[in-house]
Amino acid sequence: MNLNYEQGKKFNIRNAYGDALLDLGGRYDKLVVLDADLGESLRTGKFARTYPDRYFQMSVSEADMQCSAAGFALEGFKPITNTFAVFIPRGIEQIRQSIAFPNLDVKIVGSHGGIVTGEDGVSHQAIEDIGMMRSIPNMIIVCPSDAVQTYRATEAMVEYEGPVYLRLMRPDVPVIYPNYFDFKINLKRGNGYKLREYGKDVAILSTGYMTHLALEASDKLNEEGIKTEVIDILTLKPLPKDIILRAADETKGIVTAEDHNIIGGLGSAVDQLLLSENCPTERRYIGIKDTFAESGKPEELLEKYSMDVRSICDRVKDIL
Amino acid sequence: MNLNYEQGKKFNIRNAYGDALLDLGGRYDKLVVLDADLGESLRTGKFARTYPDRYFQMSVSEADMQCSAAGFALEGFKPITNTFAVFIPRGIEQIRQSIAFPNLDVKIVGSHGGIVTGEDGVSHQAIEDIGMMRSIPNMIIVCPSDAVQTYRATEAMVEYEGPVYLRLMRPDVPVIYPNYFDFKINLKRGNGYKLREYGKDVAILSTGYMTHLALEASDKLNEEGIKTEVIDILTLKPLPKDIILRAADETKGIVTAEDHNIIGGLGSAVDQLLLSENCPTERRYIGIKDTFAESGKPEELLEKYSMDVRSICDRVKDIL
Amino acid sequence: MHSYSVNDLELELFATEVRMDVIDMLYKAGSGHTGGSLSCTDILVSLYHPKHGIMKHDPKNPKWEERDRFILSAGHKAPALYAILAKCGYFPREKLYTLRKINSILQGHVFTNTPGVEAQAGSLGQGLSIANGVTMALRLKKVDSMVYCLLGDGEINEGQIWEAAKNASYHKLGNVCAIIDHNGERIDGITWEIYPIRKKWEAFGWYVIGEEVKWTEDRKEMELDGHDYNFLTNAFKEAKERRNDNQPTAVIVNTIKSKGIPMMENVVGSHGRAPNKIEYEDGMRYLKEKAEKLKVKLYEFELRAG
Amino acid sequence: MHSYSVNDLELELFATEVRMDVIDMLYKAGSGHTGGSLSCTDILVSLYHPKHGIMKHDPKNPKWEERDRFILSAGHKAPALYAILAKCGYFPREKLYTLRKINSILQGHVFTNTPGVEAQAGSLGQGLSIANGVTMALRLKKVDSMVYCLLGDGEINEGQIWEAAKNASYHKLGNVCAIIDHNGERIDGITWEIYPIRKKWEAFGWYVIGEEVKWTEDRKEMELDGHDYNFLTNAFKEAKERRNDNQPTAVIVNTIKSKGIPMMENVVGSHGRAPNKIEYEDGMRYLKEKAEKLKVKLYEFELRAG
Ligand SMILES: Cc1ncc(C[n+]2csc(CCOP(=O)(O)OP(=O)(O)O)c2C)c(N)n1
Ligand SMILES: Cc1ncc(C[n+]2csc(CCOP(=O)(O)OP(=O)(O)O)c2C)c(N)n1
Ligand SMILES: [Mg+2]
Ligand SMILES: [Mg+2]
Repeated sequence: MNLNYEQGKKFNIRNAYGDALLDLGGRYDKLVVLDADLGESLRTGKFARTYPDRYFQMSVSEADMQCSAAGFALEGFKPITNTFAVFIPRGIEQIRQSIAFPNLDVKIVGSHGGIVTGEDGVSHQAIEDIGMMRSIPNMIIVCPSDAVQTYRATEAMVEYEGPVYLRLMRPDVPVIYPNYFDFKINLKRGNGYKLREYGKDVAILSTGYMTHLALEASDKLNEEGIKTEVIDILTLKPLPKDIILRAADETKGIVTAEDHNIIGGLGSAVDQLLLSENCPTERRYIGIKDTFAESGKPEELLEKYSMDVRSICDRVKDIL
Repeated sequence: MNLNYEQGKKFNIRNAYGDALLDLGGRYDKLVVLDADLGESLRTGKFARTYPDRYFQMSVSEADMQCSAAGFALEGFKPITNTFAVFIPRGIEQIRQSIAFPNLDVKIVGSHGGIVTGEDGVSHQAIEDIGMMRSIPNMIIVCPSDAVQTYRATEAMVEYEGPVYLRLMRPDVPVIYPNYFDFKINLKRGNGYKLREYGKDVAILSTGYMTHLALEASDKLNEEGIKTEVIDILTLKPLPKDIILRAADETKGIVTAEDHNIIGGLGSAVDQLLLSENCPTERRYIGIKDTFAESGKPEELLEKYSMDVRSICDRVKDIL
Repeated sequence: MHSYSVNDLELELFATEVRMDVIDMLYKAGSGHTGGSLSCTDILVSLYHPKHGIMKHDPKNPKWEERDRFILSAGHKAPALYAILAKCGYFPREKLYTLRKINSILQGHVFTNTPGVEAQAGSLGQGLSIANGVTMALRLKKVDSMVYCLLGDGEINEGQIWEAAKNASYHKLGNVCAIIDHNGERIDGITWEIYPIRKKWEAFGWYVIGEEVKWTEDRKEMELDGHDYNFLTNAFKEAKERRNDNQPTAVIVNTIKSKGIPMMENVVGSHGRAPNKIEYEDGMRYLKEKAEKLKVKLYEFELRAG
Repeated sequence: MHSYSVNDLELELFATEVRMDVIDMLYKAGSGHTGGSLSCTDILVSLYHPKHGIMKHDPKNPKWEERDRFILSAGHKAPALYAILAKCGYFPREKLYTLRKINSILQGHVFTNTPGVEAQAGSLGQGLSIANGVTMALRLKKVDSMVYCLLGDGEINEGQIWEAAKNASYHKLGNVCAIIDHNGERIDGITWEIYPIRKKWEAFGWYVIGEEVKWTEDRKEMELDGHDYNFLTNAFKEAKERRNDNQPTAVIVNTIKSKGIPMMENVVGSHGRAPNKIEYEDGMRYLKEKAEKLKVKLYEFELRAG
């Protein structure tokens, strides 16, 4: 389907997810959607109204929802479960045992990832979800950064056969990618996109909410004469190996930027890739530093927890 | 208390844990023990019979057990929850929200870590528990490798104020440490112990079940003229920084050995430490390689999944 | 309206003022959960009211060992608890306007950094297990206090609630009183899936007070026990009196979501947001008028008594 | 003993042979769960028996779309299911002796790599949710098959069971039949904490057949419905007949742990281990004698029918 998200303008990626669900509902008659009383936030409404037979309200029974999805998959359906990212661990043992181990075709969507969830506070700010999911074999992890990519990632996720975790976020973010952009998403191999290439001083690897901040930082640094490249990491598992290793090779160092604990997420994953491929480089981390945040506006939190544009710039400068 | 575990002989570390519990029950009148119908396996029986008022059978209600422990801690008690490591994620969102976030003095014990759980099969083989727990702020992770260390680690865990995860395993393992060994455990700083120092070719960092295999490997390699050192990592979070960085500095490379997914566990943690401290080195990994294993005897599984003594030797040789 | 006592009037005036604070702080915060905060206000007032509340507690000494404990399990109802704690004197009233702001002692969902808050919550379904742990601890300490725990009706969809229900009765936790705020709504709809409520708690071994009045379109026209101080006070008293009977007590309380903002009452969709300007003004006007009337009535009572 | 029909004799002989296989494979594996495998054997036989079993299934076509599904939720009872699947012809009988061994199709807890196994299990409390998902899927596919799901009585301590119970009745999953193997024991003790069982399922909206007979010391002397093919067959039939009534059915079945090894019957502690040599021999002797007697009786019946 042709998309129509105005580039540069802010848009909620959950709406793009909801749009994609609706579209995919028409294309896959085996697609079913399960909710745990957060359908409003997850934008499952359009699908639910259009395909009421394939929509299931499980209420707040996250563990049950994940296993019922497994049941659907056993019968050849493509179930998608929906809740906040912070409540994914509510059923993560079930995800591990009943979905990942038998490698079932279940898609798990967690919205409100990261501290940018904001005012609701720590209980709603997922900063461990990626770390937990990465520990589980067979699990693909996708973390889009704008509406266009979210739409295409949702398509790719549904097309793929096997367990996938899709992480979304609460706030609006600018539309980064052109609507016609061809992502060539391959969830078996991993996907990253070079969005800036001012030069080879430092590479910024960003994901999700942080990507548009990384772009801002990169532009700002460029004005100061510091030449960075920005690679948007769509799949945290598997990582897009080649583009990362090349960046490590060609630049003086890598800054990873994620709205997640620096333990377990993109930062950790990149480190392990670099060392296991014998390609070490200077490293800096943007992310929440193994601590719990608090309530507040996303921008205020990002500043207080050193995850804002200025912090990205500072970490880049650390390397140089 | 003086210990009396015959060095070199095989002994079940869960018995040492049970012994320590009994002893600590006498020293801490605020210590309470919660079980989820696995008391037999966790060796809580001696404590339960001696302090029946402070023993609570929660049956298979792991999520409830973790939160009830939080309730005890709110009232100034030191609760210890017990289940298999693989069922820790059954309450991990509760651990995150109700224990780690308010930083409560709850101890979480998971036995039957790793694929050496053996015959029960994948559903009982915890290979993600450490990765998941490491993602959570405020969580200390302790993974002892023999009976003496288990006893002392249990003491240290109970003495410490705050959330701790203690990971145990099913099979008997040789008693490695002398009974009088002074571990000087400091859970805030991290603890590792150099058990062999044949030379500076390669450092093997091992934890839990793998430590006695690492020692065997080191001895064997020594016979072949390859000089390794073996460092037993007791705390996976925080890592004992200095001893690891020194090893990276002084040797040609590091092999980590753990009975856990190589994603998220010791291997990942060491990589992130090495890069964040700008101390990269050649790296190899022993662990389960992001896949699920199967039923079988521990030794057979270790061989099939390349985690046996020979595999450790091979990885060391890779580096040289 | 049924006939009023002075106690009722004092409770109602207190609750009306609490509701104004709740609306005010939510409106100023710009986000938060209006529906559930206002449905449970009268419940909390019946527990905490300085004169008529059922709970033993001391705002000057929040950690007083002999206090009754209150565990808010449905942590999104935080504004109601905050407003009441402030009114009781646990912390200065101005703090209410820091709700959900950075560096605040008032987090979006309850956290233990707020004076008077016993436990964190926000992820549904955990509070009753915590309440059980607290109660088992109190028993070991030989402190004979009550532990009240407030649950949402949507919240009892969580299986953990039933683990806790089972363990409370198995461990004979007579000091536990679970209160189910049955407003008949959760976020995406009506709580049809959890009926029958009373039979479930009975089957899990609890002594149950009250019975659910199933959600209907005209719920807001009904006089419900969850806004009746007589019912609430007697229920919480009865639970307290039964505390040494080795059986936990569940109180099912029928309420109206967003009670106090006529435009938002009983409206599915009013769950997880702050009132908008019109709703805010509507609610404030309504509550102010109500408070004035109550004050007049109280004055009349005093005159008569005087 | 009550009076027997040929059907009963055939079922009992089949079950006796299954028990021998169970004991044999457990003994040879050296580990595994004897207690629960033997308490549920008659249940599984009543479902799977090629001639008298209630389930539609086809060992030659394990994925036959119209088959009734059986989901073993208490995955540690795997040996009973394996022995029956082998006897039905899903895979060669020799495979039984690979139980729990490396590279085997018979994992320690059920997994989908075994022909005839519908879903994995091992971590308690998940199977009923899976069964619900399967049933909702079948409804969409317009396949009117039954989905039987076997739960342990200790297992229903898991809150997830009650989430699933609630969602099964809320979603009107009449094709779901949950079977609770009430042997009265879990690992560390007696399942006192889950009583009353029947009332709980009723309160969660289920149609319930059977009622728990609470555990007693002399349970092994009792004639329990869980080892009575009449009761079992009728119950599963009734559940099937009610499948379009929009209400799930729970069958509470009273059983004896380790049934078939007299030395281990009703002994707490016999849960999670293989029989030792003495128990093995005792059990095999007992079962062989029983099988012989049953064969004689069957022969007599045939003669009479002549
Ligand atoms: C585990 C979990 N899942 C989902 C949510 C999101 N959530 C917040 S409130 C709510 C509805 C709760 O309904 P109810 O308990 O009836 O509360 P009330 O009507 O009093 O607001 C949901 C689903 C949550 N906070 N926790
Ligand atoms: C989530 C989980 N917790 C704990 C266990 C360990 N465990 C295996 S069987 C069992 C007892 C189950 O009792 P019951 O359901 O009554 O089974 P049965 O008596 O039929 O063997 C336990 C606690 C498990 N398998 N899964
Ligand atoms: Mg409600
Ligand atoms: Mg049982």
